[in-house]
Amino acid sequence: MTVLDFSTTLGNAWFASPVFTASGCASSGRELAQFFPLHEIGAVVTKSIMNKARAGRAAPRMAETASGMLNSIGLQGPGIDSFIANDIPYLLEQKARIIVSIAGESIEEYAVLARKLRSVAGISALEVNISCPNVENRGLVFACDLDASRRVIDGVRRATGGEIPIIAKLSPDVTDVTAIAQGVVDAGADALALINTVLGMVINLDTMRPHLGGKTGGLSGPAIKPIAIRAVFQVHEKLPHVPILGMGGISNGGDALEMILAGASGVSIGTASFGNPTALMSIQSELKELLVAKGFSSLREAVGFAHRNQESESQ
Amino acid sequence: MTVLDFSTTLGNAWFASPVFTASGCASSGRELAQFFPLHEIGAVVTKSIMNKARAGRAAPRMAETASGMLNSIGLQGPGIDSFIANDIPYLLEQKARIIVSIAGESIEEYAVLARKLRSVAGISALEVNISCPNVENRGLVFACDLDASRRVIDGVRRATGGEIPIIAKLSPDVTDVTAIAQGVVDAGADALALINTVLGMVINLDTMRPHLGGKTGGLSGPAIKPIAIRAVFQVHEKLPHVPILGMGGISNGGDALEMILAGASGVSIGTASFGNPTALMSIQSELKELLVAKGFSSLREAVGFAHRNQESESQ
Amino acid sequence: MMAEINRNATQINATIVGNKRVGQYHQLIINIGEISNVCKPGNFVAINVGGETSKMILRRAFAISRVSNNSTFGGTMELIVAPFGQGSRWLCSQSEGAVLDIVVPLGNAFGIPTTPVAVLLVGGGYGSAPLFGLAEVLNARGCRVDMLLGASTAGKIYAPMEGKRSVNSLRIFTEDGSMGQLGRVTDPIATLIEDLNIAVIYSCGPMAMLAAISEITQGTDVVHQCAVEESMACGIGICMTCVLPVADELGAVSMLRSCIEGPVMDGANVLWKRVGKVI
Amino acid sequence: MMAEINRNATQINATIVGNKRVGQYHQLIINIGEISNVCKPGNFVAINVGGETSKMILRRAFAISRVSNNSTFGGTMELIVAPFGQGSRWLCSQSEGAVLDIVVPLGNAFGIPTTPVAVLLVGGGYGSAPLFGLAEVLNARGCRVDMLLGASTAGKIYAPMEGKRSVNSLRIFTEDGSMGQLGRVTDPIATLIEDLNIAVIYSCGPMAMLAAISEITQGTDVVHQCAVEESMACGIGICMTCVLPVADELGAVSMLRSCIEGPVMDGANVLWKRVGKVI
Ligand SMILES: Cc1cc2nc3c(=O)[nH]c(=O)nc-3n(C[C@H](O)[C@H](O)[C@H](O)COP(=O)(O)OP(=O)(O)OC[C@H]3O[C@@H](n4cnc5c(N)ncnc54)[C@H](O)[C@@H]3O)c2cc1C
Ligand SMILES: Cc1cc2nc3c(=O)[nH]c(=O)nc-3n(C[C@H](O)[C@H](O)[C@H](O)COP(=O)(O)OP(=O)(O)OC[C@H]3O[C@@H](n4cnc5c(N)ncnc54)[C@H](O)[C@@H]3O)c2cc1C
Ligand SMILES: Cc1cc2nc3c(=O)[nH]c(=O)nc-3n(C[C@H](O)[C@H](O)[C@H](O)COP(=O)(O)O)c2cc1C
Ligand SMILES: Cc1cc2nc3c(=O)[nH]c(=O)nc-3n(C[C@H](O)[C@H](O)[C@H](O)COP(=O)(O)O)c2cc1C
Ligand code: FES
Ligand code: FES
Repeated sequence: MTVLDFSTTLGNAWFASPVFTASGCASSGRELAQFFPLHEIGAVVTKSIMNKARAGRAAPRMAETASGMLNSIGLQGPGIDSFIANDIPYLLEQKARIIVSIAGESIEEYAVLARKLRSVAGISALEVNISCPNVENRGLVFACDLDASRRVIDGVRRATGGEIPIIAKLSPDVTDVTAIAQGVVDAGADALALINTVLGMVINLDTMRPHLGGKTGGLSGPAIKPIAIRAVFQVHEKLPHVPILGMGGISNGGDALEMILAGASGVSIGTASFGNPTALMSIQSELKELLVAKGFSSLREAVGFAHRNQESESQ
Repeated sequence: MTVLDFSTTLGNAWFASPVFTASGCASSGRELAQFFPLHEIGAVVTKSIMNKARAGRAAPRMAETASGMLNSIGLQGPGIDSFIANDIPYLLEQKARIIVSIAGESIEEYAVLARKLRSVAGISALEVNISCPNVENRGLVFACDLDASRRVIDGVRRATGGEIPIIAKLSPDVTDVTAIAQGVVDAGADALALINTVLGMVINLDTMRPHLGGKTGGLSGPAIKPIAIRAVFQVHEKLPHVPILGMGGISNGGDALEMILAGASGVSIGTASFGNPTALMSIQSELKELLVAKGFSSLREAVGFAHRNQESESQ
Repeated sequence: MMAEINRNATQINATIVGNKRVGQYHQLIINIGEISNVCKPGNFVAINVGGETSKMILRRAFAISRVSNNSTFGGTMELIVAPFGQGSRWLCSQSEGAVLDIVVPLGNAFGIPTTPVAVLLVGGGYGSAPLFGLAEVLNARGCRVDMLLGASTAGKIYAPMEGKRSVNSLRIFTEDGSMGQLGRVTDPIATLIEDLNIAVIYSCGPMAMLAAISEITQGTDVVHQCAVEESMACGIGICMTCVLPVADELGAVSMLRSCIEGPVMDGANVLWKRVGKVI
Repeated sequence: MMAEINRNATQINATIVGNKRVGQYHQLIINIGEISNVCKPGNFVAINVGGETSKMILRRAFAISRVSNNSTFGGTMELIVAPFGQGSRWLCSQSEGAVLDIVVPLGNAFGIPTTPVAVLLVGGGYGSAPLFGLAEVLNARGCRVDMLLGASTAGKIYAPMEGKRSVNSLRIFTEDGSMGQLGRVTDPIATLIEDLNIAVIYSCGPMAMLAAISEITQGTDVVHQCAVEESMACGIGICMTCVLPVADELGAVSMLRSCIEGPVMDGANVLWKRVGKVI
C-alpha cells in the first residue's frame, strides 16, 4: 500500500491535512468540537472578525435555494479583542491549527486587525476577507476593485511584517478574477482563497419582496461548485506558483479532488457542514482514499493536475 | 373572476404572453412543435445565429451539475442565410411570434446580421447576444467590456434604423451588470435580456482533466436562479423604465413570478425545457393562476412589484 | 458553559418505526436507542431530507414531542410534522423502516421550576407537540399544569388522548370555531394568570403567538419560557442564521443563536418588535 | 423530413410493472399503453430521475429493449438499465407501481433491409438490449440473423433466453473469460463477414466498439448501422449537446444531433477519430 503524503503548505505554513473549515461556517470551532476533534483536520478557519463587536444583519438571514443557500449574516461577531481573549485560547487548547479570517470596512481597519494578531502566538495564517463594503468608497466591495484589494493586502503585509502567511480571499463577482489575484499577489499575498459566495437574491412569494433582511445574500453550496472550479482553474493557470485554498460547494471527497486537480493546495468546507456536521471528517477520508486510488503518492502531485494532464489526452 | 391582462411589451413589440423560449434552448422551434403549438407561447427566441455556418465546439458539450448544467456548444448553426431561408418561414407558418438572436465575432458581423434581418417580415424583435468572444480584441467577451458592448448595440441600431426593437442580452460574469446595462441602453437598446449563463467548469474525475471539450462552459438551470433574480433586481432598480426579459433557472410558475416581481416584463425558459418539453406550457398556466391568486389584474402591475412593495413592509 | 455547546448531540442513522396521520399532521416515531435518555423537553432534532440526490442541502428542525426509553424498539422519539413544504412533505412520505440521517438532541431545554408552582402551557398548531412531554415532567415535580391549545382549524390541533392525562385542564381554541372555542389561544391568558396564580408560562407556536404572550406577561412576575422557531441553516451554532435580538440583564441587546441559546428563550428578553430588523 | 422531428413523441406518466435484477442490470417493464405500437427497434425513451426534489435536472436516455403490445398490462416496454451513476441507480431502485415521467418514443430506428440478407448483430454490455427486439423484426423479414455479445465480465452480458429464439447463432465474449470466449466481441467480425456473407451489421454498445466495427467495415460493402450513445441534455433536438461529426455523401462534415438524427447512424459516415475534437 502506498504511503500517502497528505500534507500541504500555504506560504510558509505547513498543515498535516489539506481539509479546512471555511470562514463563517464553523463559527470559532467550539460548536463543531462535539462532532470531531478539531486537531484532526487541516485547520480551523475562523469566522471573519472585525475590530469592533458587530450585530450583523436583520433576519431572515438565510434562504435555501436549489442545491444551495443564500446567507446574509453581515459579519456578526464579538470584535477582535474578545476573539483574541476567548476564542484563540480555546482553539490552542484543542491543539487545532488556526487560520484567522479578518474583515474591515476600511483599509486601516484591516491593518489594525493584522497588528493585533501579529503578536498572538499559535496562528498559522491570516485569511483576509476582502468581500466587504468599503465605507470610504461608496460601499464598493474591496474585492471588486483591483486597487482597493491591493491596498488592503499591502496594509496587512506591512502590519504583519511578513511573519504570518497572508491568504487573500477573493470574490467571484468580478469580470476577471485573475486580474484581482495578480494584483493581491503583487501586493504581498502569499496565497489565495477562492471563492467567496456569489451575490444572489430570493423573492419571497408570500410577502412579494426580497426574502432576506439584507435583500441580497451570498450564494453557497453545490450550486456554485462549477463557478468555484472555474475560478480556481483560471487563477492557477495564470499564477501556477501561488498556493490556492479552494472552496465553493465541496461536499464529498470527489468534489475536493476536483478542486485540487483544478489547482487548489487545500480546500475549505463551508455549507456542507450545515447539512452534515461531520462533513469535514468524511471528506478528509474520502479524499485520502481517492488520491491513493488514483495512484498519487502525495497531495502535492495532484495539485493542478488537470492542467498538466491536458496535453497527454489521447483522443 | 378577474380577467387577467397577460400581455407584455418589449420596446414597441407586443406579446400576448410573457413566457418565451430562451435562445439556444429551443433550436429554431421545430423540435418543440410536437409538444405544444408554438403560437401559444409569447415568442420563440431562436438560437443565436452568426453570419456563416458554424460547427461549434468539440464534445463532450455538456455536464450535469447540482441543480444545473454546463454547456459548451460554441454557437453551432447554419448561418444567417440558411436561417432566413428555412427557419423563419417555418415559424411564420406556425403563426409563432419570433425573436431572432444574433451573435458575432466582430462589431461589423453584428451589423451585417442586423442589416440582413431588417428586411425580413414577421420578426418581432432582435436579441443581441453579446456574450461572444471578440476576435478583434484578444477574444475578450463583448458583454464583459462596457465599450465593446455599447459599440455592438450602436452598430445594430444603425443597421436596423430603429425599426425592430433591440434586446441586448447581458452576461452576469461582470463586476457591475448595471453599468453594462446602462451602457447598452444609452447606445440604443430598447430592452435587456438577462442573464446569460455563468462561466463554470467541471473536472472529470476519470480523465482528471476538464470534462467539456471547450474546457469551460456556461452554467444554467435552477442553480443560478438566485444570481439571475439578483441581476434583474439590480438592473430594474437602476433602470426602472427599461423592459427586461428575465431568465436563469426558471422551471415553474413561482420562479417566473419571482422574476417578474424582481423587475422582468417577460421570462425566457431555457434549461427547464430539456428536463420537461412541455415546461413552457405549464409555466405559462401556473404563472397566470398565481397572478390571479395574488390579486393582480395585469401582468404589468406585477412587474417590479418587489421594489414598490419595500416601503409598505409592516415589520 | 461554552464547552457544553451541542453536548450529547450525535449524528446517527435512525429508523422510522411509526408514521401515522393525525389530523393534518404526521406522527413519526423514530428509533434513537439510548439517546432517548439524554433528550429533554424543548430539545429538537435536525433531519436530512430528500435522500442522496436531493437538491435540499439543509436539515429540517423538529421539536421532539416525547421520548420513550423502554418501548419495544429501544428508545424512541416522537415528532409531530406538518407536511408544509418540500422537506416536511418528503419526511411525511417516508414509510416505516426508512432510515433517516439525524442529529439529536439539539438546543436547550425548558427550565423546570424547583418548587411545585402553577404553570400554563400554551401551544399553537404543532407547537403543542413538545408540551405534552413537558407536562409529564412538570407533573412529576408536583406542578399544577393547565394547557391551552390553538390553531386556525380543527385539523391543526394536536392533542393526543394520553397527553391529557398529565394536565389539569385543557382548553382548545380555533379561529374558525371548528373545534373547542372560537377565538385565539391568547385570549384567556390574562384571566388565567390571575385565576390560577400562574408562575410560569411555557409556550411553543408561531412567533406572533409568542410575542403576544410576552406582551401579556410584560411587567408581571410571570416567567415566560417560549420555544422560538427561526429558520435554521445548521442547527448546531456554526452559521449565525437563526439569530434573534435578545436583551441581557443590563439591557444590552445581542443577536443570539436560537439553535444553541434556544430554542427555549425567556420571552421577556426577546425584542419581538425588532425581530427581522437590524439592531 | 424536418416536420417529422419527434413525431409520435409523447410525455406521459407511466407505471413500472416489473423490476427484476438480471446479472448486473435491472430489467424494467413499463406500461406505456398504446404508444408501444409506434416504438421501433432503435428508439429510446427519456426518463425524469430523482423525483420532485431531485438535484438532477436532466432526463436519462435508455434504449427500448423490446415492446409488447398485448401484455396483461396493455402495451409495455422493456429497458435494461445498468445502475451506473446517481440517476440510473435511482431508477433501478424504483419499485413496481412507481410512476415515471417519460418521453417516448425518441430518436430514429434501425433501417430494415427490404430483401432477406444475412445480418450480424453486435452488442456490447447493455447495448445488446435493443438487438433482441431488432432480431425479431429482421427474422420476420426472412433475414439470417447472427449475434455477437461482449462485455468485460459475465455479469455484464445481457442475453435473455427468449431472445435467442430469433437468432441463428449467438456467441458471447468476455474480457475476463468468465462467460463464453475470452476476448473482444470485435475479434471474429472480419471472418464472419466473409463466412456468412454479411450485408448489414447492426451494433449497439460503447463508442470504442462502434468505432472498431466501422474500421473493419471500412472499404467493404457491408453497411454498418450503429446506435451511438453521446451524452444528451434534452433528447429532443433543442440543446445541441449530443452532436457527432458526420460526413455527408459529398464529404462535407457536420455536427449531427444524435438524439434526432440518431441514435442510429451510418457507421461509415461518422468521423470516429474526430469525436471529441473541434471539426
Ligand atoms: C426549532 C424548530 C422546531 C421545529 N419544530 C417543528 C415541529 O415540531 N413540527 C413541524 O412540522 N415543524 C417544525 N419546525 C419547522 C420545520 O423545520 C419546518 O416546517 C420545515 O423546516 C419546513 O420545511 P419544508 O422543507 O417543508 O418547507 P420549505 O418551505 O421548503 O423550507 C424551505 C426552508 O425554509 C425553512 N423553513 C420553512 N418553514 C420554516 C419554519 N416554520 N421554521 C423554520 N424554518 C422554516 C426550512 O428549514 C428550509 O430551510 C421547527 C423548526 C424549528 C427551527
Ligand atoms: C441513446 C441512449 C441510449 C441509452 N441506453 C441505455 C440503456 O439501454 N441502458 C443503460 O443502462 N444506459 C443507457 N444509456 C445511458 C444512460 O442514459 C446512462 O447510463 C445514464 O444516463 C447514466 O446516468 P446516471 O445518472 O446513472 O450517471 P451520472 O454519471 O450521474 O450521469 C451524469 C450525466 O451524464 C450523462 N451520462 C452518463 N453516462 C452516460 C452514457 N453512458 N451515455 C450518455 N450519457 C451519459 C447522464 O445522462 C447525466 O446527464 C443510454 C444513453 C443514450 C444517450
Ligand atoms: C453562513 C455563511 C457565512 C459566511 N461567512 C463568511 C465570513 O465571515 N467570511 C468569509 O470570508 N466567508 C464567509 N462565508 C463564505 C464561505 O467561507 C465560503 O467562501 C463560501 O460559502 C463557499 O463555500 P461553500 O459552498 O463550501 O459554503 C460564509 C458562508 C456562509 C454560507
Ligand atoms: C445548451 C444551451 C445553449 C445556449 N445557447 C445560447 C445561445 O445560442 N444564445 C444565447 O444568447 N444564449 C444561449 N444560452 C443561454 C440561455 O438562453 C439562457 O440565458 C441561460 O441558459 C439561462 O437560462 P436557463 O437557466 O433557463 O437555461 C444557452 C443555454 C444553454 C443551456
Ligand atoms: S442554525 Fe446555524 S447558528 Fe443556529
Ligand atoms: S440531446 Fe439535445 S439536441 Fe440532442
